Amino acid sequence: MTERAEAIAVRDLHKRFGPLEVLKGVSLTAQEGDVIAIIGGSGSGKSTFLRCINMLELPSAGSVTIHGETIAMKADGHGGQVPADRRQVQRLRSRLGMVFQSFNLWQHMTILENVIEAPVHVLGVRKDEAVERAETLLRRVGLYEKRDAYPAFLSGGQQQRAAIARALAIQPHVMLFDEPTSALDPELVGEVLTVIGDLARERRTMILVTHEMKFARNVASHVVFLAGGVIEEQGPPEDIFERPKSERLRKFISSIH
Amino acid sequence: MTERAEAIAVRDLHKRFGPLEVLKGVSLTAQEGDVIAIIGGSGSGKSTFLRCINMLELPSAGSVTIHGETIAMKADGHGGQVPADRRQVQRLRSRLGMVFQSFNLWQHMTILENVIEAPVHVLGVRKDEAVERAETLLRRVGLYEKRDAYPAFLSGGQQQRAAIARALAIQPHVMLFDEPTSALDPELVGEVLTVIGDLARERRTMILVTHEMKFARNVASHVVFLAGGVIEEQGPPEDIFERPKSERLRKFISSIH
Amino acid sequence: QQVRVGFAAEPYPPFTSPDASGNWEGWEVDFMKAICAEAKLDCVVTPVAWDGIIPALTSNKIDMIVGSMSITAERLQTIDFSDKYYNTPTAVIGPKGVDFEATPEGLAGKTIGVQVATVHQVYANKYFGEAGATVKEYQTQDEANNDLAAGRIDAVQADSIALNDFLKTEQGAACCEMKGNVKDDVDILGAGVGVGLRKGDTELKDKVNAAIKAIRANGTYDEFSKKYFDFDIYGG
Amino acid sequence: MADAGSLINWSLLALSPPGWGGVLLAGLWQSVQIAVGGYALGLALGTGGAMGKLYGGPVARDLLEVYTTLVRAVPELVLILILYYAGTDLLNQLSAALGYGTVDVSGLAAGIFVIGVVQGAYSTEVLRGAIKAVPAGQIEAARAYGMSPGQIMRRITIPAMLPHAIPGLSNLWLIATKDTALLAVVGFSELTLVTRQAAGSTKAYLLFFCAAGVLYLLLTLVSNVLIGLIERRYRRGMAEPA
Amino acid sequence: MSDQTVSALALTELPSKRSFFKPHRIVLIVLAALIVFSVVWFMRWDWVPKYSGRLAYGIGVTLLMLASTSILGFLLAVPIGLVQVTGPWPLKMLARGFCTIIRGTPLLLQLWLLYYGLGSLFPQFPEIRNSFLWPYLREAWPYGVAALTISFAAYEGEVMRGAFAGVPKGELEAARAYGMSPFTAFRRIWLPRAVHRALPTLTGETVLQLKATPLVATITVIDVYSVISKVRQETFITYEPLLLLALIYLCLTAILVVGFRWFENHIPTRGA
Ligand SMILES: Nc1ncnc2c1ncn2[C@@H]1O[C@H](COP(=O)(O)OP(=O)(O)OP(=O)(O)O)[C@@H](O)[C@H]1O
Ligand SMILES: Nc1ncnc2c1ncn2[C@@H]1O[C@H](COP(=O)(O)OP(=O)(O)OP(=O)(O)O)[C@@H](O)[C@H]1O
Ligand SMILES: [Mg+2]
Ligand SMILES: [Mg+2]
Repeated sequence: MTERAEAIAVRDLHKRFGPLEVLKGVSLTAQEGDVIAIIGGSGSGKSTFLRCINMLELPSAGSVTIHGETIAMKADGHGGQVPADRRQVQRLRSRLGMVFQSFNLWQHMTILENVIEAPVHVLGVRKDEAVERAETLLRRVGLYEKRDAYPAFLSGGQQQRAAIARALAIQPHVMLFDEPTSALDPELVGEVLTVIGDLARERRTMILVTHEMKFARNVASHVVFLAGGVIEEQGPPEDIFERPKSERLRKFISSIH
Repeated sequence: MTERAEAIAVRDLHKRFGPLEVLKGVSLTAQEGDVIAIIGGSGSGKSTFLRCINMLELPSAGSVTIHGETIAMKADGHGGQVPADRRQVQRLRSRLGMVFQSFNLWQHMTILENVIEAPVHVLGVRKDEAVERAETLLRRVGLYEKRDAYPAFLSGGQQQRAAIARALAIQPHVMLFDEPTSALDPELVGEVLTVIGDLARERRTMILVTHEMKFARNVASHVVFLAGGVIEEQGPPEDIFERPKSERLRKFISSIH
Repeated sequence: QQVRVGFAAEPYPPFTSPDASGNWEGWEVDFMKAICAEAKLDCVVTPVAWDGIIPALTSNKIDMIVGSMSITAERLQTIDFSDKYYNTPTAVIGPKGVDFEATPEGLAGKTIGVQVATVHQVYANKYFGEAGATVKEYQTQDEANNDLAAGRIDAVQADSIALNDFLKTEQGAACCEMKGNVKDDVDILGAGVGVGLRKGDTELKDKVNAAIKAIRANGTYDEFSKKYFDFDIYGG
Repeated sequence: MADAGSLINWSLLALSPPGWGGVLLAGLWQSVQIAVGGYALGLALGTGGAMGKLYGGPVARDLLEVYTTLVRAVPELVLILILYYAGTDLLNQLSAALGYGTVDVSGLAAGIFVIGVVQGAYSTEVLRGAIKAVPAGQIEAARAYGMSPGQIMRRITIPAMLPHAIPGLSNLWLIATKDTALLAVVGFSELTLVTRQAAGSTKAYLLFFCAAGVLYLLLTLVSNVLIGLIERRYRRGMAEPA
Repeated sequence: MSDQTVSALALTELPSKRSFFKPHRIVLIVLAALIVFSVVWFMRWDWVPKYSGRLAYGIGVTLLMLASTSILGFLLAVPIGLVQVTGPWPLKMLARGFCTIIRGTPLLLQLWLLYYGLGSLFPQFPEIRNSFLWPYLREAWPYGVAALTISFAAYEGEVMRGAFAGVPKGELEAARAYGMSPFTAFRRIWLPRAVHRALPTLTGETVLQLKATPLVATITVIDVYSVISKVRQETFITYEPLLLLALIYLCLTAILVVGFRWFENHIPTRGA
């Protein structure tokens, strides 16, 4: 693991919503090719952690380093911190491919337009080039035929696969997934997990929050259990799922089986 | 069975929607106290049959007799028939208590108002008398406390029980149920079936269309299997469910287990 | 120098009214053209709602009012006037076949129509309203006349020339007749009609006064007046 | 006078004098110009207003709240009078104070200004509602992919809110065309006023008011057709057909 | 017009009073107080007492116009909405045409058409002139009431059409299934249900109607707008009367909105 470059490093991340401290110092490093699954009870701050990585939530303290570049923060005068340079945040965000629980496809664009939007308008890729790459990606997730449809006319599973293609289109260093299947009807979950599983097998760097334990176990190289605002336990999936050390993790695992 | 009076007799009922002939001659007699369950595949015409009994759909041919009184029909000039006397239809309808799949409670009235509406405004019962009877009925279906609530604030199961009370309030000769539980969440089905089961045990005359085979088997005195627009098979529940004769019924029963 | 001349947007024949091609015509239009030519002013016609014409002048939307506006003490508190350029008596008309006089007693209990924001409105309210008549106020003179013809009101008070003009029309001749002039009250009815000007705009005022004097002297005034009237509208 | 033939003198509507048809059409043209101008100004104000109300500072928000509350609570006719006299007067004094001298506010400009300010408040509310109807996730996704705030507005928020805004904005356009009639009360030569002048001069009140009614109705119907086309285009991505 | 559009055109909710006081508001309030003070101090208000009686009368007329035309208009809107949903096609077309025409032309024009156009036609018929109606037809207010009623009916008729169409078919079917005659079903179920559905838009429509009332001043009805116009003409004061007028309408709107809110909160909610 040490040979590979560091894709993401989060150091001592704190996040407070008013009086509620959701994250109380979380550190995590992902080497290139790592697939990290974050598990934990509802409200344990998994989404918040993921959203802090690309500054959709501003961390109250701590730092985020993406591919060696640390996001510069400055004090905001109320005891928190804000990014010092908005452009840097925008640039680094475009290195991270985020896939949301509720897809969040842009409803006014066709699937193809959704996929080429960020490459063309954020990264400045030429349009024909972007279209070509987008079509390859859509073929990969099995949506080539639907490229000119609007999201509202697709099933949830199709929408989520389109969202994955959209995230891949910016050629991100790291893919972030926030419960990508929990808004789907049970019969549609499989098709999305298949796509994500394929990405994992290609050893694409990914951080994924998920409730699908079986899936996490199969694809993750590393599992992180979040509880009480800190990393209660982490390690390879076999250890976490078969030899949980902490009482809390043991309880959590038994509760979901 | 022959000692008891005839509650409903349907003779050779045909119903055609444009080119589609849904019912191709269905005859059925219910003595007083009979509980008849109608089963059959989706689209087999169960609802249509039930709706023809109280003329919510006009049968293309055939006659309906309620408590010895046959609904007079006349030719409509297009090869079909229409009721000869609207008042007769209205009078006979008020002898039939229909309970719909989607409850159809009147949303602008409280539960109590829903229940007394037809007695007061159709049968001309005095209001205080109607209220008294309504309260007894609501107590029976376990909704006395909710009598002043509006339907929108009740759960599906509560709404359906209120609809049953509303149907009972006109002291109908026959109760008609069209899939009374299929619009309910699974956990709410039980409470409604309990109420209907009680009515069956009191030997109230009922015709019910249902997909709950176990329930049909327990409460029905007679089961009718509708297929291809005709009664494919009928008989006591034990025969129908355990010794189905026709191939079609056998298939149907195996498909739902 | 451009001068925006405010006309009442409501037709007031025979003084100012738009014709079917959208141009303004009438005695007062000719008068305005004459003084503008005389004073070498570049005049632009700007129609304004009559009941807002004084605010339009004070708020700089127009520079002068040529709208048969009588010079009264009330108005002089707010705006300035040129010398008078015509003066005619005020009259009352009514339907044929109903006899009454243009006096407070004659109009008691009747409904009398006037145009809003005119001296006639003030006069009618003071003399006839007090004596028991109902005064109904119209946005335009035409509409008052029309309601008289339609029998909705019993009399109309206005400038005698405007009323005579109406009585000459087909509609007016059919329904109505002159009931006579009202008793004069200079305080209310004013001493003739002048060009309304912003207070302090003395330069324009001097030019207009000089122009009025000049066209009176050189015969222009009489010349265009002849087209409309067979008497001297300048008055005493 | 009572027989029908003489009641309707169609020649009064002829396009050239002595018919008044040309004048009516000129009035209609004025009305359309004011409506278009006022509507456009209203849209501009509304866009700014909606942005201010949603993303602005507390002071901007409060001031906009006052603006929209006042305009929505006071009759258009009264607003038009106030704006027509006070508004243009203030504008004049402002430009005088800034040393530009008095600007000559032409009638057309005044009309557009008056209708625009009223429409601005309405559009503010319509656009604000439409922007709020855009799911927050869509905007979040744009942020997550590194778009700048300006890009998000241009590429995501505005196109995504259009389907929600178009029905309201269409209604505002129809209202703008009808509100121009109120300018008749301040003496502006738009369709309603010239109709009144024509009616007064010819005494053919019924004929002219009906003729103007037909013109307004045509304007509405033509607008409806165009609106239908626009709606169809922008509702493409919406699940349920319009 | 959707409910949303109506509330963009008419005030339907007062700004919330919760957490009214915030630091920046203090500055704004001070500023507002300064403006109000200078308006009161430097502008002319001496005419107010003299006209207060007439103003009160004018407000009365305005409110009377509002109330009568809203109620009449609503009564008319019910059949207009109904026939568009269920009527035979000639009536359906008639109602639809009526709504299109009224909603497609300015109210001011309709008002003038009725008063000057139709009104000047009537006296040409001696039968009308001699009838008992003539004393009313002479007046201006019946035309104002008629025009405002028609306009309200057309706009609310659209609302009622949606409301009638939106009553779930099942509930009407249930009414039939229990033996109600078509008329009873209409009276007991369909109409009350539709009215309940239409109620939420009523605040907005009524405020819009209030905003339409001053137009009647242009046909010589003396409402509050007309009184203020008179003040302006008699005193030559340009702005002050208009400001007072705006304030009066602001208050009337606020009272309407609060009134409707109170009413909504005090009749039981019926859910969907
Ligand atoms: N914007 C916010 N403001 C205030 N509190 C918030 C906000 N977002 C999240 N929280 C709180 O932070 C805590 C953690 O939320 P988070 O969404 O990260 O949990 P999670 O682990 O993703 O849970 P789940 O599995 O349900 O998605 C919760 O208690 C939540 O209520
Ligand atoms: N109003 C109608 N017009 C045309 N066809 C109709 C109409 N109502 C029902 N049908 C058709 O008649 C057939 C029988 O319908 P029906 O609703 O009676 O079936 P069902 O046995 O109740 O089915 P399910 O179990 O799905 O409720 C179906 O093919 C249906 O499409
Ligand atoms: Mg989460
Ligand atoms: Mg069915």
